[in-house]
Amino acid sequence: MKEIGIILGGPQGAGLETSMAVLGRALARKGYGVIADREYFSNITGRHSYIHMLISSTRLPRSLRYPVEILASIDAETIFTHFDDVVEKGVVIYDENQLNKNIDNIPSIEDYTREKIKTKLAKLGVSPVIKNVVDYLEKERNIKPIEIDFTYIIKLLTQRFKIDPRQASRYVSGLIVSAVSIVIGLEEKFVKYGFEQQFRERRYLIEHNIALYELVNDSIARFRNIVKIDEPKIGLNKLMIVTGNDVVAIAKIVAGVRYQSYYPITPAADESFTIEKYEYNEVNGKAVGPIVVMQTEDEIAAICSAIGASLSGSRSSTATSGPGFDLMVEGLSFAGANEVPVVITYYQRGGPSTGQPTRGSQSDLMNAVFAAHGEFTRVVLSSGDHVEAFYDTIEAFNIAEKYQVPVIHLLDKFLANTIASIPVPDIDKVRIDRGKIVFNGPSYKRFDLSNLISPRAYLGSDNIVMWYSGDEHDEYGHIVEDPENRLKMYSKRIEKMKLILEETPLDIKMGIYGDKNPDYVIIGWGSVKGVALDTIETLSSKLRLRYINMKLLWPFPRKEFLEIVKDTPSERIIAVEHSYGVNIASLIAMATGVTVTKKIAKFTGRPITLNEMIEAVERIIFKNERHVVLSYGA
Amino acid sequence: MKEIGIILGGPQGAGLETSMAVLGRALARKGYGVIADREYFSNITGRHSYIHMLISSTRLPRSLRYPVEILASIDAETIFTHFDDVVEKGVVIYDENQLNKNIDNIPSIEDYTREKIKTKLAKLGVSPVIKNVVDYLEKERNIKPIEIDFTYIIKLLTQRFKIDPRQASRYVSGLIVSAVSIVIGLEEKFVKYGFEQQFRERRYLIEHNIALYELVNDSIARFRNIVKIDEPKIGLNKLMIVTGNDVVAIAKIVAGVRYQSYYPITPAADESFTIEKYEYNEVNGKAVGPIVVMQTEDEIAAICSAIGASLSGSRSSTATSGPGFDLMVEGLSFAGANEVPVVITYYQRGGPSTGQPTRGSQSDLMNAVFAAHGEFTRVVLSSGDHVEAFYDTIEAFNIAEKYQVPVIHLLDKFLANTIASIPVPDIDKVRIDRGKIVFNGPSYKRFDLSNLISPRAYLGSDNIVMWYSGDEHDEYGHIVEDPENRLKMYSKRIEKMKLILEETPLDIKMGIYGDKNPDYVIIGWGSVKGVALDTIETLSSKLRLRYINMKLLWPFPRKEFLEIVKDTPSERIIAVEHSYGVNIASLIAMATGVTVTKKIAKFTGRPITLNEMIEAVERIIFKNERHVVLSYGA
Amino acid sequence: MEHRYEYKTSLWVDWCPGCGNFGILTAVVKAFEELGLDPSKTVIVSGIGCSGKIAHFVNVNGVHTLHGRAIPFAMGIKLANPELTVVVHGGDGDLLGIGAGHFVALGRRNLDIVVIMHNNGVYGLTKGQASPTLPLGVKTKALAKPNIQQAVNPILLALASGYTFVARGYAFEGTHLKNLIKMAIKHRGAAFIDVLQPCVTFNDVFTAEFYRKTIYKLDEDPSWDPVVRKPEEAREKLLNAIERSLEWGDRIPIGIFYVNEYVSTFEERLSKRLYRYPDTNPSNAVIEMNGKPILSQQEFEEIFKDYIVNVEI
Amino acid sequence: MEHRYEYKTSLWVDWCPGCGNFGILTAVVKAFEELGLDPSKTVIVSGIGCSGKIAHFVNVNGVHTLHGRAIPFAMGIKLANPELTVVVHGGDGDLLGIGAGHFVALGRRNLDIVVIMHNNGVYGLTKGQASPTLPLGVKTKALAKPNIQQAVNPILLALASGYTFVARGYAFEGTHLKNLIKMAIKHRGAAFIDVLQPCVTFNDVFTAEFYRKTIYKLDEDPSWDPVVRKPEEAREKLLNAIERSLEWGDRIPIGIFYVNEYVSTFEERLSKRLYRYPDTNPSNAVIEMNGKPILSQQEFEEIFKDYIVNVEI
Ligand SMILES: Cc1ncc(C[n+]2csc(CCOP(=O)(O)OP(=O)(O)O)c2C)c(N)n1
Ligand SMILES: Cc1ncc(C[n+]2csc(CCOP(=O)(O)OP(=O)(O)O)c2C)c(N)n1
Ligand code: SF4
Ligand code: SF4
Ligand SMILES: [Mg+2]
Ligand SMILES: [Mg+2]
Repeated sequence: MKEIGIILGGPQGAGLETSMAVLGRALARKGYGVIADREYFSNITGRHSYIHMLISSTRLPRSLRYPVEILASIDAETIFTHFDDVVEKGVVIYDENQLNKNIDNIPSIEDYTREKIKTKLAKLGVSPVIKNVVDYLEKERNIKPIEIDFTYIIKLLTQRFKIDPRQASRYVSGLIVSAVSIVIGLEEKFVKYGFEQQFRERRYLIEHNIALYELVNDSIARFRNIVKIDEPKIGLNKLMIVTGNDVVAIAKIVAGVRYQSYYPITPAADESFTIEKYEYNEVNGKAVGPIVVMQTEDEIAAICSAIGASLSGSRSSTATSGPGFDLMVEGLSFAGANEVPVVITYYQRGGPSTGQPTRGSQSDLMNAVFAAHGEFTRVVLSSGDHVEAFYDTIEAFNIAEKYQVPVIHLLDKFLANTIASIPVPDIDKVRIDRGKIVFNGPSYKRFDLSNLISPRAYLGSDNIVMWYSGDEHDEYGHIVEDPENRLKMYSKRIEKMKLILEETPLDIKMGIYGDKNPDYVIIGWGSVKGVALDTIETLSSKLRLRYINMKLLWPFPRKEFLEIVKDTPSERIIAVEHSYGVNIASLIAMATGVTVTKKIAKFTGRPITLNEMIEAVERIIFKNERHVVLSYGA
Repeated sequence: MKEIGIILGGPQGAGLETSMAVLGRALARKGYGVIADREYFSNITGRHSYIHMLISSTRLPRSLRYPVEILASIDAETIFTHFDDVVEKGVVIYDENQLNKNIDNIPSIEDYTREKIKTKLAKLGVSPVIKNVVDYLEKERNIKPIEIDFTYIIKLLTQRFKIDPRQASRYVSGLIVSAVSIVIGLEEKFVKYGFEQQFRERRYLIEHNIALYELVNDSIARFRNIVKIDEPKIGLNKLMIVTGNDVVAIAKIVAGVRYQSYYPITPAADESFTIEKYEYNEVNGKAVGPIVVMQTEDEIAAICSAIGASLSGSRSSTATSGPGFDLMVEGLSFAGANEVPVVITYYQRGGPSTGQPTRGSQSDLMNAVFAAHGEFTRVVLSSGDHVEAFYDTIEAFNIAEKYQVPVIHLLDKFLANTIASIPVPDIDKVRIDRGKIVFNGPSYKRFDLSNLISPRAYLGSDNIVMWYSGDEHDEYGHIVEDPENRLKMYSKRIEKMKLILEETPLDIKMGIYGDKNPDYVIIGWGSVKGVALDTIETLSSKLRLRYINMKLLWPFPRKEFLEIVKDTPSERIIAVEHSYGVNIASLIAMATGVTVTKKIAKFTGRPITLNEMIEAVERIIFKNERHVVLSYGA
Repeated sequence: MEHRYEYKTSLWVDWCPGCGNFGILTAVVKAFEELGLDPSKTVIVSGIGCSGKIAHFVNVNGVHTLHGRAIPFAMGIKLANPELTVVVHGGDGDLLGIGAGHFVALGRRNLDIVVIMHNNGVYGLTKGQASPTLPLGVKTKALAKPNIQQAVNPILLALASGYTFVARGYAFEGTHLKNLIKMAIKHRGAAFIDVLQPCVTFNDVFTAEFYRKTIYKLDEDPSWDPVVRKPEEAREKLLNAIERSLEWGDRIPIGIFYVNEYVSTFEERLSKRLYRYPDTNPSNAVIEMNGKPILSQQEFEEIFKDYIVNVEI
Repeated sequence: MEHRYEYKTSLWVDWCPGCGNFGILTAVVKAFEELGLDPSKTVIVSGIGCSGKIAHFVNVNGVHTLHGRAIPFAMGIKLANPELTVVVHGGDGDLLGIGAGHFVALGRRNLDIVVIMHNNGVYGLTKGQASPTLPLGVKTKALAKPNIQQAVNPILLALASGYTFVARGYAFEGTHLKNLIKMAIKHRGAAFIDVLQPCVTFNDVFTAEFYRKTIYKLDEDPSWDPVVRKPEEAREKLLNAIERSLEWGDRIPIGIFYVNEYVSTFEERLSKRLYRYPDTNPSNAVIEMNGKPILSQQEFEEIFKDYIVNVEI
């Protein structure tokens, strides 16, 4: 097959993340494109988690879709949860020891979900026991059951290597990787490569897992190539395999971040850990770093210390998600008032409040753009995929320093936790712009009014003394309440927005894809990009569609936006977002006067998949629906 | 005269607030209408502060205007700052001991302001010494100088009553009240009444101040009635004299607030002190209270404890301004996620950051409407004046409890610190609606999905146990991540907005004033109301104008708004706001698609006065300007 | 005969097998049971973290709040209805990291609530970062590098902040912990229990094995009397408690460090100035009659007479 | 010859006449002068309050931040440029009310900055509400009712939090205070000075007259030695300091309570794990060359090789 969709499922803590990483690297090694979303509960051990993956032999995939060809399950819950997601002629891989498991005896399933599944099975006339479900799949759906005796295989392994039986569970992830590889026909050497990369620091695990692969192979050799993936023809000889968190961390290092603060929060914290991993590096005798990565006592301290570090002259940033951003709002307004370049990487997750801490959303657009009292310039930039996230991260710092403003880089959990194969970034394309910096003498005015951008000096610059104040201030930074000074200083800070809009190149403002004379224009931002592009491509035979990937969300690039949609009546514009309100439409209305009335929304915390997106677009275009709410996915 | 404008100025700490209160009560006692704005620095002692007042014999005034008839100054800085604000034939009252004061010898003037004034005086050919300025006013502007020997008069007083000379300064406020009263012809008995009310608890001060009045009278008797105010003909036999803070506090007590939390912040804290003053009252054997007024350790604790109190069944609220609200945002999103009725009284002041802590603004509209991650229903309600603030405060609690949502009552510093004479509120018009409350048995579901509004029980209700969680939850309040439950619960919370829009009466949504077939429609909200109404009235002879006072800012009453402006082309709509962006226009664009392109903005921290507003409207209508930025006032 | 309640909900407890939180849950349930607390008059207020989920597992009212903010939520709940028994559960990150300001403030108020801290040395739910109680230089398995911040001493901080009942328990000393919880609930004033809680998934340093070797019970020493029995003793007992609080490492004391019932509770202070409080309180005070305020026009004018001017005509 | 700086700005100081802040300002200026601090290498980071304005009155870099947040701002400034002398000024409300969490966290880090607290018992700039250091039951003239919260003991809290230099000064003991400030600046690690500061406008209880009668200097007692002279002494000296910190009322000690230079500073801990830090640090590390990143394509791929897969063709 050209492309294969897979779900790997099991309890949280069983090592699915490892499976994802191993499989991703193994596939990339052979030259496949891979994308994989990770779904998990806000829980450390035991709740149902799964990887939803797409492998392509012809391209670097950018969206996921249902149904999948392979459902590989570690536990019974996975089968109950996903049995309906497998395509006809697909396969289901499972542990034969689970066959008698009744859904009522699985405590980790939420009551709500259990009832839902039971109702569904009852309607199909299937009793909620694994063997019946598997039977049903085989008979009614033509899905091949691949039964493995997990217990037996792992026992063989632990015996062979004298592994402490309490460690047995850590091999499940390798077992599932092996099974999938066999089924899709990925050769052993690639799987081995995956294990080697993953367990670089614990070599014995490589050996064990390779042995495990062989045991699995012995057990299910007859299913080799049963859902075979075609030979790869992508033609890249190097791939990067990264999560969104990783790619942003790497980009920050390239950008020259030297102070990163954080308070642990899903799905942002991993970014900081990756930076910390590279806090100091040397290559060709060149020092990259040191980077101070600081775990603060809360998000207030995270933003305030990042601002402080910026004042000292460091490229400085922090990373958080909704609840943490809420706590940073007062600090943000300080940065605005004091023209401090600082980058806040904001990974949206399901809100409000603690919400769905490990699920995705794009429901914080308005918060990013409007939270904080008083008016001032901030920049809100979003990225549509891993590649964009790389370059945008660097651009965020450039904009922050060039215009001396806080920049919010608005990402989300989907990107953060999705692993993707991307081309290696082109460092030659990267520019570093630190803005106007001065080192001149004693009569320095930090907030010189003669220009919208006052030359910046750092705290500690020789022979310079300066003041900052959250209070309204004069050119020196001293508190002044005079109304005329207020008028000038307040206006200066806000009017930078015009400058930013004038000087920012179009490709930072938005990406434009698809047909130049479209019947319909789809508008989205952030994580919607991949699925939107696949949708317009898939539908291109019957519809001329264009996708606008909005990147500069604030200040909103009104002029360019109007230019692009000028020939498209507003009833032919469709906005799509992972939210209830599809709030980009509101922002567009506010900034441009264009009223978008067609909307596609999804707010279950799960990503929009290609199948539903295609259907939604068709419903809007052919069935005249205005508002389609999606909800596919467990 | 029918109306008289007055400025009373002097250093912070000299007692001008007392002067304002005494004069206000004295004038009301005789039946005049009064309004007075208080302008002061973020400083405890020494910086320039002033009261800008309007007295009317024919109505309860609702806006201020320049120039004024009387400038009464305690110090030289007042003269330098306001000499230009006095109308021809007006008077300037000053202390003769200040005559030789040069502006360069007044350290409390900010450098920026000093230079500005010096330039202005230099252009007029006046050297920056008080006596020259007074001379200039008399000769070139026909303004009557009224010279008083403050030192001498107070010496007489302290001698007569054997007052400790260190206490002398506290009599300056009475001196200035006396002088103004004499000049406008307010009889002694009314002034006496003012002193009596003010110093109820320190009777000796009444005696001293009456004696002081007589001493001042002896000194300037020849100026009695020199700017005489006409006899009052308003016809109300009772007036309330209140600041905005007071009127909201009183309304909260009437509404039944029983828990009010706060962290001290200008200009919100005084509201809490007034509530505290009335924390327990008994009348006709009826208990009003007790009210727990809690000074918390920060604003986070303020909002969280207010939510807690609400869960226990108390009508509960907190009051703050921008910096404090920023810190409440995470708590707000918890209230949204858990459908908690709580009222946040949000007094806007100059931002961003600490900004202008004692100055006014309306620049936090977008923050109030959009801050917080995730989507949920909140209500944002604003009030145009003291009377509205009273009824809206009560309505805020009703809406909060009826729909189980957080309500933000968006006010500002202008209202908070302005003292106004208003009719006594009509308690018969007040309704208390606590919403759906249940006390039923054990299988209680706090978040019952069968209706948009789930019946509420309080923590502590007999035989009921319930759960709340900031995580997405099921009907019982237990964490659930199931996507289908998510879809229902998330939608339920947001869809209350429709209900609110359907059920809220028009007069809570907006006030509509002026001509029914207007040439132009002016749109504003909050503190713009008074000056807008006076503007349309003043211009009514030449222009048919209508003013829409937007009250329900969120959810935005789209339908009614569109209905009202349906015959007005958008070029004939003018929005006005104390901000840079005139952000109500953005909200309107977003919610209704109507693009307002004419704007009047003021963001110096000082209120829009009638003279500038009239000029601005005329410039827009007759000179085709689109954007007028106002800046009058020191 | 007394009504018996079921103090556990039927929800699946999704902590890692072996987690110390199970011990705490059992002790809480047992303590509530033995005290015969009425579930509808009892509230668990918890923060965010593995620990915070406990609110869902106990069958009394549960308010699972925001990270770090359980104390202020609890404060509002308790002040509005002083009749309720309010127990706060939070992680060490929750109470002493992001929530440290509230932790200190509660001590100053001596409000009658109980704070139970699940002290596992890590940020559990976010996967094992160092929490404020992890000592300097310790490297647990989830940490890439040894901890760079010193530990805060929870007992010392509680004593310094003014808590009037300060104790330490251990998650797997069930009866001992249950008794501490009962005493803390019965105590009038702000009570704090630092519960040592093994996190089997992320903290491989402060394990059950470690604690088995190091903990000892304060009350095994018959001369240890942490209770202030007359006001003059307060200073000395506080100093004793502080001295003991410094013990850590080889020997870790559990039990009661300090109890002082001579400090007025916040409710008492309030009731001195707020007439009728706590009997009449925000949760039960009448505020309306038939949809109207309780005040008539005339009563309104009477109460707020200071703001009303009768025009002299 | 040494260059002499002017350490006061020309701005009008807008505190109330007689305010203790004037004494603090004078002592700070004098201390900076005597230490010959380079204004461009010195930063005052202040919170919001009357106290916070001091940043504008001293002619060194001034960062007048947010209410309660001076410490985290200072932390970022110092970590990014460890060469700077960083002095935090905050009110008692600022540091121990809204900012208490940061106050505790700084102790855990022992970062080399100085925190000077203007302790006036009130929220000055918001007009005299009770601050966290005002004792229970005290009614200052600005309060309608006696204070309902207990005071937090700043010295005890600092000691409990891990500050390694803890002292108290008095605003109008100029030379004494100046010397404390100098020592605190020279101290390696987190230093805290609680400065008793009369607020003439709102606090009529803790007045200059009150302090004149009650304060005494710790170093008048020759046996008082607050300095940890070998690591083993730390516990005992800490306990001594804690005991002294409980003194308040008739006799209020000023001077040094505790000094311990044996605790590693945060900068030292960082430099152990961050190669080249603090010499190369966030403020001076080279991050670009001619508008390009310092990494070439090849170097980039070398560093991040773990993320790069060479397709086996
Ligand atoms: C404002 C905010 N910041 C960060 C988080 C992410 N978060 C969830 S749990 C947790 C820490 C949990 O540690 P602890 O309080 O010690 O509880 P434990 O899980 O160890 O019981 C954090 C930081 C959050 N929910 N809210
Ligand atoms: C977030 C926030 N909340 C409240 C305020 C209002 N505020 C300004 S100064 C101040 C308190 C000042 O007290 P303190 O810190 O003791 O300083 P002092 O004025 O006494 O020197 C407060 C609460 C603020 N600026 N920001
Ligand atoms: S992560 Fe640790 S604290 Fe959390 S449930 Fe697992 S063992 Fe318990
Ligand atoms: S209010 Fe108090 S602290 Fe503030 S300046 Fe005046 S005297 Fe000083
Ligand atoms: Mg923990
Ligand atoms: Mg103070």
